[in-house]
Amino acid sequence: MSSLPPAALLLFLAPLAALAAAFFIMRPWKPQWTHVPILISCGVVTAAAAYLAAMVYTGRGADVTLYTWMFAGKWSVPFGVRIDGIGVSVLCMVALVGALIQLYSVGYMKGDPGFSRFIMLLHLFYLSMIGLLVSNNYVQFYLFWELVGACSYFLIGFWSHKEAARKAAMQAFLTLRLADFGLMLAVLLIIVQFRDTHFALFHAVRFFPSMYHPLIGLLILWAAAGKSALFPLYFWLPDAMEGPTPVSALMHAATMVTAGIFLLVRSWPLISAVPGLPGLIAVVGAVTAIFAAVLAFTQTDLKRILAYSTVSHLGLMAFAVGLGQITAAVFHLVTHGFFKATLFLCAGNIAHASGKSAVSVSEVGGLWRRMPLTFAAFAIAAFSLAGIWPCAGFFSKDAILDAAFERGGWAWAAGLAIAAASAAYIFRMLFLTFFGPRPEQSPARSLHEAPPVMAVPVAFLALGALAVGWAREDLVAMLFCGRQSAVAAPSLPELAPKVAAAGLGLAALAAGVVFALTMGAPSWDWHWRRRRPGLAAAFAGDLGWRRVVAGFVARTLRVADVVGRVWDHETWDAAIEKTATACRALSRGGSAMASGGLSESLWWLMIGAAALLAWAGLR
Amino acid sequence: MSGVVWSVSAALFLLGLAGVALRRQLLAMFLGLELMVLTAALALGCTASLSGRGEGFVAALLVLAVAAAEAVVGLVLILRVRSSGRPAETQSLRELKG
Amino acid sequence: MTQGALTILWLLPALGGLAALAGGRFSRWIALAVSLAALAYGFWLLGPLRTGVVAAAPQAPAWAFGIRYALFCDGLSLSLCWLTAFLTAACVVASWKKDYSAGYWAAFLFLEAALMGVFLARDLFLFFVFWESVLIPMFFIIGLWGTAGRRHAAMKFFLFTFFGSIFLLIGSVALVTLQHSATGVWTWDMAQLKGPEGRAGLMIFAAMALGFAVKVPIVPLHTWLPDAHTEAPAAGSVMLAGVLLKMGVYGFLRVLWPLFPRLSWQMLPLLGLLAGINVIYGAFCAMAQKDLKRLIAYSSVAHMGFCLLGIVSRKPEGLVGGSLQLLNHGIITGTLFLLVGFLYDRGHRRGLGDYGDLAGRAPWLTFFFGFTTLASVGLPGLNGFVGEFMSLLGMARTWSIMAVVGVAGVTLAAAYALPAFQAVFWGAPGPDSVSALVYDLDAREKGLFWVMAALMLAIGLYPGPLLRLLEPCLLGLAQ
Amino acid sequence: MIPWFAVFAGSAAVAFAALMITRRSLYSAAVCFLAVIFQLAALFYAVGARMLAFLLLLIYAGAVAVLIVVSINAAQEGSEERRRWNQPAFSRGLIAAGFLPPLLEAVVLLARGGTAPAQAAPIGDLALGLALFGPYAAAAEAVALLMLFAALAVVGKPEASR
Repeated sequence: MSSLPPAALLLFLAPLAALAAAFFIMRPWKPQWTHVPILISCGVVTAAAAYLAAMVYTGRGADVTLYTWMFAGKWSVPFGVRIDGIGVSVLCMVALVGALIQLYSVGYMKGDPGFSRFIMLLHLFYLSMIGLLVSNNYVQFYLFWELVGACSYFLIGFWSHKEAARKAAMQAFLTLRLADFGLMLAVLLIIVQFRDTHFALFHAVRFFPSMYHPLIGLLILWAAAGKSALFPLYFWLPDAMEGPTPVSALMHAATMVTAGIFLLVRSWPLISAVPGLPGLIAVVGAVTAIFAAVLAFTQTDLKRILAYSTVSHLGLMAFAVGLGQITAAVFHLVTHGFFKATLFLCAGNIAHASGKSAVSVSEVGGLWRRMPLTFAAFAIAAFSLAGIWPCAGFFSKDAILDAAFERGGWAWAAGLAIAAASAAYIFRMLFLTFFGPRPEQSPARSLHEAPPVMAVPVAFLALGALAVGWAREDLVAMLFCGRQSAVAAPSLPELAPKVAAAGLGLAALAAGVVFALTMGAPSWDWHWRRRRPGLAAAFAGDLGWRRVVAGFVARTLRVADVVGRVWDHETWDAAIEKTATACRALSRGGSAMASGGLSESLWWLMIGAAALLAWAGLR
Repeated sequence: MSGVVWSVSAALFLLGLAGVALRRQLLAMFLGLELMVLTAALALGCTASLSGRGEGFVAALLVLAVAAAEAVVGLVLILRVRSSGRPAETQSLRELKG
Repeated sequence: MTQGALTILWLLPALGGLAALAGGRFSRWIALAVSLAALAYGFWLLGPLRTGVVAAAPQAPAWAFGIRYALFCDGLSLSLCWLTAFLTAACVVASWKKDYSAGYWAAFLFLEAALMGVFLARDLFLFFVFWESVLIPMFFIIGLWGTAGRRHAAMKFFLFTFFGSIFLLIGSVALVTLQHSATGVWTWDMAQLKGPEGRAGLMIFAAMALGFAVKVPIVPLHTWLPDAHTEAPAAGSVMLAGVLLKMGVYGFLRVLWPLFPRLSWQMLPLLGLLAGINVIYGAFCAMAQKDLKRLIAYSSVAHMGFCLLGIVSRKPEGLVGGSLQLLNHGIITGTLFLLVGFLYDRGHRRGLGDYGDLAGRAPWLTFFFGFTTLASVGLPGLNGFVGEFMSLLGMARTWSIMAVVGVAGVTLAAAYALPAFQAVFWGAPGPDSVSALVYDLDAREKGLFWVMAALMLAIGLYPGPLLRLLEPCLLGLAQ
Repeated sequence: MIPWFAVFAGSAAVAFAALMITRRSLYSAAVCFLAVIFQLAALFYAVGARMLAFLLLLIYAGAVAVLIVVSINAAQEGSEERRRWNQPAFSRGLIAAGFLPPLLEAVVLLARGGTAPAQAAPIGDLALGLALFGPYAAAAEAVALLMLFAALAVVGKPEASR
C-alpha cells in the first residue's frame, strides 16, 4: 500500500522516547515528575491513533515492513507495521483508555515509593500493547504478546512485599507462558506450512487445506484462552487483582485480556477454514461467560467481582467470534474497554479513599451521597454492562444477541442467560456499594470523592461508555474499508426490535430481582453465606477448579523434584561418584596384598612359582 | 641311584620350603632356608656325578660356600632384629607394608 | 587472511598470560590490556574475513604423520572468538576488586588463548591439543580460587572431560590412519579428511561424538557441570558456561558434520532425541535446585539442548539459529553468573532461601537480574528468543515432535527461572537470610551490565549483522 | 639293585627334616637340622663326592650349626619366650635318634673299606681340587671374598640405639 504514514512510526517512537527520557533523565533527577514525559507520549499516541483511524476510515490502510528481523537461507521474518480496520479500531480504544488510565494512575499512585517505576512499567505495557495491535506478522505479534505478559508479571507483582501479589504475579506469568506455548508452536507450524507469517497472506488460506490446519487453529485457541482468560486458563485473572487498580483497569479489563480475542479475530481466516473450530470457540465462550457470571455473583471483594465480570464478557466476545460475528466481537471489545475501565476506576476511587488495596463488600454501602461523581460513572457503566438502552453496552451486546438469535437453539438460550446473569451481578454490586448501608456493612469514615486528577478520567470514560455505542455505523464502516483483512466477515446484523426487547426485559427483570434480594430484610447476600458455609467455600474455590490447578502445579513440582533430586543427584551423579570410590577401594585392596609380611609374600612366591612350573610343564 | 637322590632332595626341598612358610620365628625359617640350599647343592652334586668329571662338584662346593656365608649374614640380621628389642617374628616385622 | 594474522589472535593472550604471571601487582592491568587488545584485534579481523572465507593455505611444513600447524577462520569461528575475548574482558573487569594472585589473571589469559586456538584450529591434531590445553587453566581456576568444595569439583571436571577427550583422540587417530591406509597420504587437515563409510565410520563418529557430548554437555554426561559451577569462582563460571560449553557444539558443527555428512544426517533421530532430553531434563532439574548457581548450570544444560536442536536439524534456520544461540547463551549465562558472583561477594551465600526482598536494597542488581532472567527465559525482543526460535524452526521443519518438546522446554524455562528470581529478589527474607549484607552495584559493575544489557537488546531486536556473518559458512552444512 | 645306603640315608634325612619343622622348641629344631646335615653328607658320599661330604660336615656341622645354637641362645634373653619356645632339657631320645643313623653308616662304610654300597664311581678328589684352582679359580676367589665379607657382617657395629 502507500508508504508508511508518519503517525504509525510515532506510535512506536513517542513511547520509546518517553521511556528513555523517564528512565535516564527523570528517574535519577526528579522521580516524582517521571509522569510528565509519559503523559505527553500518551497524548501523542492517542492523537496518532485518531489520525490513523481517520486515514483508515477514508479507505487508506498501510502494511509496510520496517526492516528484516530474522533471516536464514530462503526464510526471513520482517518487522513491520500494519494499519487496517480491526487493528485501528481496537487501537483507538486502547490508546484513549490507556491514556486516561495513566493519567488516573498519577493520582492513584501519588504517595507510593515505587511511583516512577510504576509509571514507566505501565507505559512500557502501553507501548507493547500498541505494538501488538499494529504488528503485521505472527512472529512480531508473538514478540509483543510475550512483552505484554512480562509487563503484567512486573505490574501484578508491583507491591512485591505482599505475599499474595507475588503469588498472583507468578501464577499469571506461568499461566500466560503455558498459553504462549500454544502460540509459539502455532507460529512455528504456520511457518513450516506457509513459509511466511504475514497476516495479509491469510485471505486465500482456505484453498490450501493441510493436516496442520486444525492443530494450528486449536493452538491459537489455546493461546487466546490463556491470554483472554477463557475457561480452562481463566483462574489467573481474578488473582491478578492483587496489582494496583490502574493495572487491573488497564490490563485486566480494557487492553491486555482483549489481546486473545484480537488474536482470534486476526486469525479468523485460519479459524474459519477449520470445520468444527468456530463451534468449539462459541461453546468455550458461552461456558466461560455463564460460569464466570455465576461466580461474579457470589464474590465479596469489589475488584474480584469485576474481574469475574471481565472473564464473563471475554467469554461473550469469544462466543460472538465463535458464531462468526467478528465485527460484533470487535465492537463489544471496544465498548467493553470503556465501561469495564470505568467500573475499575470507580472501584479504584473507593479503594484509594479507604486507603486499602482490596475493599470487600461489607466495607462499603450508601456511598452515593459521599461519592456522587463515582456513583454516577459507576451507574452509567453498570447500565452499559447490563445492556440497558442508552449506553454503549446495549448496542454491542444486542448485536451479539442478534447473532445468537440467528444461530438459534442453544446459542439463543446461552445469549439470554448471559444477558440476565451479567445484569444480575452488576446490579448486586451497584446496590450493595452505593445504596443504603445494609446492617452488615460498615463503610469507612474516610470515604470521600476522589481528587480531580482521578475524577476527570473516570468522567471521560463514563462519557465514552455512554457515547461509543452511538458510533456503531462508523465503526462498522471502518472495519471493512482500509486493508481487506477479514474474509467476507458478515456486516453487523440489523437491530431486530424483538431481540432488543428480549434483552432489555431480561436486564430489567434481573435488576428488580437483585434489588429485592439485596435490599430485602435479612440481606440475602450474607444470609446464604451463614446458612451454607460449604456452598460459599465451593464458590470461593471456583467450584473446585482451583484445586485442579493446584494439583497440576503440585504434580509438576513433584516430577521436577523426582527428576532433579532423585534421578539426577542421588542416583546418576552418585553412581558416577561411586566409580571414584570404587577405584579407591580397589587400590586399597591392592595395597593390602603388599602387607609386608614375610609369610604372605612367600606364599605368593610359591603360587607364582607353581604356576610357572605348571605352565612350563604343560607347554 | 640318581633317582633316589633326586626324590630325596625334592622331598627335602619341599620340607625346607614348608618350614620357611609355616614357622613364624625367624630362626626356624632360617633353618628351613639352609635346608633348601643344601638340598639344591645335593641335587647339583648328584647330577655332576653322572658326568663323571670333577668340575661338576666345583659348583656344588661353591654353592655350599656361598650358603655358609649367607647363613652367617642371616644370623647376624636375626640377632640385630632381636637386639633392637623386637620379637624375631614375621608378624611384627611389617615395615614393608604397602 | 594469512596464517600469521590468525596466529596473533591466540598468541596475544598466551603471551599476555606469561606477562601477567610475571606481572606481580600489575598483572590485573596487564590482563585487562591484553584482553581488550584481543577483543579489538578480533573485531579488526572482520575486515580481512570479508575478503576470504577460509584462510590462506597453511605454509608450515608437515611436522610428522601429516600433522601441520594450520589455522583457518570463518564467520562461526570469528564470532566465537569475539565471544571468548568479550567474556574474558568482562571477567577481568568483574573480578577487579578481588585480591587474586597473579596466577589468577594469567590463568584467564591462557584459557582465552587455548579457546581461541580451538576455534581457529584447522588441523585436527592441533584442534585436539588446544582442546586439551583448555582443561588446564580451567582446572586451576576452579581448583585454586574456587569456593569450599573446589578440589573435588575441579578433579571431577578434569577427569570427566578428560575421559571424553580420550575418545576424541581415539576417533581422530583411527580416522587419520584409515584415511592413510585408503589414500596412502598422512593428513590431519579437516578440509581433506573424509569420514569412512560403514561400521568403521560409525565407530569413529560415535567415539568423537562422545568426546564432544561430554563438553556440550548431553544429559547422561552432564553431572560435572553443576559441581564445577557451584565451586568455580564467579568469573570462572562465566568462562565455563560462557565458552567452554560452546566447544562441544562447535565440535559437532566443525568436525563431525563436514566429516560424516551422510552418517550425521542418519543420526538425526538419536541426536535429536538427546537434544530434546537435554532440554526437558535440564529444565526439570533446574526446577528442583535450591542453589542459585546449580540452577543456572542446569539451565545451561537446557539452553545447550536448544543449540543442539538447531544444529542437528541441518536446516539453514536451525544451523544459523543454533550458532547464534551459542553466542546468546554465552552472553546471557555469563551475565547471570557475574550477577550471582556479585551477590556471593556481598552475602557469601548462594542458596535461594538465603536472600529475600533485595528489590528495596539493591534496585540496580534487581533490574539487571530481572532483565537477564527475562532474556534467559527467551522473552522476544531480547537475544535469547532469536536463537531459540530459529533453532526450533529448523527442528520443526525436520522433526516436528522435537520442536514441540523444544517449545515445551521454552515454557518450562519460565517455570524455573522466575521462581528463582522471585525467591531471591522479591520473596520475604527468611530467618537466616543475609539480605542485610547486600548493597547495590557500584559504577564499574553497572557499566559492565549496561554493556551486556545493550548487547542483549541489540541482538534481540536487530540480529542482522551477526546472521550475515554466520550464514555463509553454515549453509554448506544444510541438508 | 637298590642303593640301600642312599635310600637309608635319604629316608633318615627326610624324617629328621620333618621333625625339624614340627618341633616347637628351636633347640630341638637345631638338633634335627644337625642330623639332617649328617644324612646329607652321607648322601654326598653315596653320590661319590667324598670331599664335598667332608666339607659339608666341616662347614655346616662344625660352624653353621654352632652359630645357629649360639644365636638361638642370644635371641632368648630371658622372659617368657624362653619358657614357651624351648625347655632347656630337650628330649634325650631325640639326640640319640639323631646320631644313630650316622653311626650305622660309619660302620657300614668302614666295613666296606670306604666304598658305599651301589655307590657311583667316586670322582678323584684331586681332579676336584685341580678344577677348583684351575679353570674355576676366579669363582673360587669370588666365593672366598664373599665369605670374608660375611665375616665382616658379624663384626659390624652393633645397634647405636642400645
